Amino acid sequence: MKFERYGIGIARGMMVTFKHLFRHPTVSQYPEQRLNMSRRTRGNELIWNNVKCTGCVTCAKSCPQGAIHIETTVDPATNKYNVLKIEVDTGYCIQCGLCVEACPYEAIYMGYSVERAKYRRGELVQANEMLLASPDRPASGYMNPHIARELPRQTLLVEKIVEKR
Amino acid sequence: MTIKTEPFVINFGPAHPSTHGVFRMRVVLDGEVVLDLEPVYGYLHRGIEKLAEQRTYTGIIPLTDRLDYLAAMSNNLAHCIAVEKLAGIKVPERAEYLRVILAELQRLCSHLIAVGAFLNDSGAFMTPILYMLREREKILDLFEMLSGQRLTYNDMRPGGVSQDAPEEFLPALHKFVDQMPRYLDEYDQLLAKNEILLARSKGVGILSKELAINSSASGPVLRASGVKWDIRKAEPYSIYDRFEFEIPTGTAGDCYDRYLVRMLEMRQSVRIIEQAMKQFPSGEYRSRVPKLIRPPVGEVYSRIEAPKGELAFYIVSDSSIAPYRYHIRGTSLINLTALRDMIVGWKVADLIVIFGSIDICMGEVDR
Amino acid sequence: MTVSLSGTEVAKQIASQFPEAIAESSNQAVVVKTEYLLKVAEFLKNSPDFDFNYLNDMTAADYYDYFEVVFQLSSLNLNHKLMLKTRCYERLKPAVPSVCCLWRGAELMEREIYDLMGITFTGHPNLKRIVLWEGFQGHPLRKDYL
Amino acid sequence: MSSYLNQMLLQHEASVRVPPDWPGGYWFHWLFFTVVIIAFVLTIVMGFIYFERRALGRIQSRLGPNRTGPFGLLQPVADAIKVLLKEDIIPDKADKLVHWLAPIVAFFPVMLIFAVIPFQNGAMLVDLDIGILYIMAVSSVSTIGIFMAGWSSGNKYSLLGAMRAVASVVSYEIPLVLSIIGVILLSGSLSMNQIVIAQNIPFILLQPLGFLLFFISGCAEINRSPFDMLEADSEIVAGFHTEYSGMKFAMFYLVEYAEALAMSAIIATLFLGGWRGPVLPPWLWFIIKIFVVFFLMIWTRSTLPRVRIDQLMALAWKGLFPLALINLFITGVEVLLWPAGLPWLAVLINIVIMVVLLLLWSRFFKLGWGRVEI
Repeated sequence: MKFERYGIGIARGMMVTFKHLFRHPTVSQYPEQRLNMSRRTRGNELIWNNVKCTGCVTCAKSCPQGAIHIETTVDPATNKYNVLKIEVDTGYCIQCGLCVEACPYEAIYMGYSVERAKYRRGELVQANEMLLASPDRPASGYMNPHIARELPRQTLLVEKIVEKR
Repeated sequence: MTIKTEPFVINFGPAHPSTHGVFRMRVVLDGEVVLDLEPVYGYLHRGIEKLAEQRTYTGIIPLTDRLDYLAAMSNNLAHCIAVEKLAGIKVPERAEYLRVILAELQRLCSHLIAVGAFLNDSGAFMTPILYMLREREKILDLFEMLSGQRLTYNDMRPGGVSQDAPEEFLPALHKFVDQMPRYLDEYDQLLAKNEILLARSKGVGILSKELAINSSASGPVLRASGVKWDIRKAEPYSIYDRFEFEIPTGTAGDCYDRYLVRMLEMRQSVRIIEQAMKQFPSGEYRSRVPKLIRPPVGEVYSRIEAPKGELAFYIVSDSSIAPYRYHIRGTSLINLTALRDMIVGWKVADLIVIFGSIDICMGEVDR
Repeated sequence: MTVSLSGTEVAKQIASQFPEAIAESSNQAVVVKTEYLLKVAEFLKNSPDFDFNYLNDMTAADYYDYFEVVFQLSSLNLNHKLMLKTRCYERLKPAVPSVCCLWRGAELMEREIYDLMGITFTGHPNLKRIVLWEGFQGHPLRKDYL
Repeated sequence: MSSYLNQMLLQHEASVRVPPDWPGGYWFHWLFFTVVIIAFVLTIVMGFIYFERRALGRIQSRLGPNRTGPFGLLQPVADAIKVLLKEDIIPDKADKLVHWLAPIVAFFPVMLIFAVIPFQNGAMLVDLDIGILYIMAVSSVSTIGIFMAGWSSGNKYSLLGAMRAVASVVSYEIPLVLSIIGVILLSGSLSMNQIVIAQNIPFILLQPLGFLLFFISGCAEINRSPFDMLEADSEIVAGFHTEYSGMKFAMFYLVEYAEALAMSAIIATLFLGGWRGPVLPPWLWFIIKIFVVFFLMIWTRSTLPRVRIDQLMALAWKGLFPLALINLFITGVEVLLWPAGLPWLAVLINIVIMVVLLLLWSRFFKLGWGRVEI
């Protein structure tokens, strides 16, 4: 005799939902209660290091979206490139991180912050000094383990939910 | 007295709550019974195959993320394996294990969404999908820790993975794998034997074994019809030949079997991850590969078992930095071949359940 | 482990049945003439030695002089696979016989090829554009599409 | 409609028991309870909306609304304001008059139900001798409103939803009424107040099967999950109110919850002993019982998948209808055998009979597994 049609399945299912009434909710209340993001978060902007950058445009070449625009001149005295303009259209950026990976001098990083929405399309295009790192524009540890080490540890849901099943 | 009745045409989608995106079906209804059905595709066509012809082999990886966006890791893996086969790139051990772990986590992730959405379509108001999203969230945490993104990971590269796993990855994975079987038990308890679900899905939308094979169905849809075919076993790619696992198969090929096969596959995935964790080696995570890969002239058809079925890439190379022809075997699209045969004759409510049980992702259908 | 059948070996067997059919064969693939495609496909599907009951994939590539339609066949029972190709040298109105009658799975794949590559499949039950809309000019995956 | 009911009320004026200490007599009583009922329904409906959303949230491992006001208590108010300020859209192809009339037709019968529900001993608008019959008559009228809404919207999804609503309500009316008759046999009166007074033991114990049948068919009658066929959001978008917005949508929303409130109140009155209870004041007991019944509805909603329309019909005609008849027969025999006493033995017997019958029925009766041939 199979107990497939006697309402036992329904009763067992109801028990599961009833138990959840007394468990902690999984959610967190976002603006007040913030969880730490991953140390390798690819936030929605790029950070540029003007000291390390040599203007080799490897990042612009590797960008699949063509969002990075660099203009350089050659300085004949030192035989080096001089970056006149670096312009990133973060509206085109898909946060794939290939530019960071491609850069041979570690001069470009992904941003760590994610709340960078703008009201106008034009403000998404960032250039030169706007791209530099600053306290409110921290760099993320994506592809850069030495930065990752200093960032806060990621909050994990696996560790947050500890109730026994 | 006779009452004149006539069937009426109704549009399901492209903006319908349970068409999983922008799928559209023109359905001819007689009262509640579906008389005819014509799927309309193409609302999410982005021309990925054409775009890929102008990108480097590394630059394509973000595109593959956007194919089946619920299983981006698997797509990355399929692409990377295809490119490695084409260019003859070796992959270090650690990367292989990491890839298998990620691919299996991704399978869990995708199946959780599939089962949850199926149960949601069958009317269990949001509860199962929210429970399953909770588990998916834990997996996404792990992915985020590894790659920095939660949906479009862009994590694997030809010749390995982009970054090594951080030291806190394995303990977290351990915790997750410990918890997961208990949660799966809970899901089984929640709805697997529910009488209403049985009544709704047993015997509904039967896809016979012959039709399943003939219409090139793959993945859980094929296995639910009773075909023991899994590329991980049949043609072990990566290092799948080192793990012990079973291929769960259904018997009837109805919606309930498809649901059950997914639930059982999740347990097998957990099993694979456990084994991979035990054998996890140290060492290189990425072999040295030039930035611009120029594979020799040739073609390759390489397939993997993605969560939704056989995902394959057919790449023709002309030894330049971009592929000459880049074809994607969209699993979801091909699984929809037999959609009409499965649905016609059932009611509107069954249409939704059958459609939900196939588990498609519109990004992969229209590409 | 799936055995990848050698194209030349298979070509020999096909040639014993249809001596005219093979256009070219290599270790990777068999290229058959378009007019023999259906017969060869039927032979490959029904002969017990091959038993290709599963059509993995079907696609086309544009090589300027010709279109190449590529079939990936495999057998779920014998666990082997084969790459079958056919070439279509006509550029204005390329046509290839449809294999829908053998493998239903080809239905959507052929529609997709028709849509994006512009190859007509004669005998297809419902050949119309799939991802692009009716009346779209040109076929995007052709190399001359700009 | 309402003038007819006024007439009906006037005809029954003789049978109305007005408490002697009311200063204004009949009309003051009428005014007072009309205000009380409207206030009661609106506040409890808001409470229901809040309670359902919070409970669903907790069941689904989230929090539910908690932003507006303390603990999110003002969420229903915020919802109401939002919905009332929205633009009222009437589709081009709609039948405008019917489209406008539908929410009103659906809303009023629900309010009328509360006229005969006792909040306390004798505290009700009118203690009709035929109270339960009146409820059955009035409560199914709102289906007409729902059908009008579905028909007039000019939307195929709405039409499907409306058809489903009519089909399910017509079928479920029968087991609903039949399962009440057992209660009436036990109490010997159709008046709601008398039924409550007769419940020395709550009738849920004497009529367990009747309660189950009434709960199931009541859920189907007011289209709560798992029988929410007419607004099955994953199938037919939102069913009959797909094309409604703004104020009219708010009316339907109100109807939905007021119906749930009415059904909970009826169940509380018929089976759970209404306002009777120790220590606490009677009206509080009544509200507590209403919320308990409503929690049951939330609980089933959060757990169970939806049944299909033909399974819904099959369940009504093959499952609930025969069971209700058998229940009626058994109750009749019991009332004849023990006209005065032996209630605790009857409780035991009835529970045993319920278990046996349910097992038998689940053995014979099979939902689904079938394909419609065309």
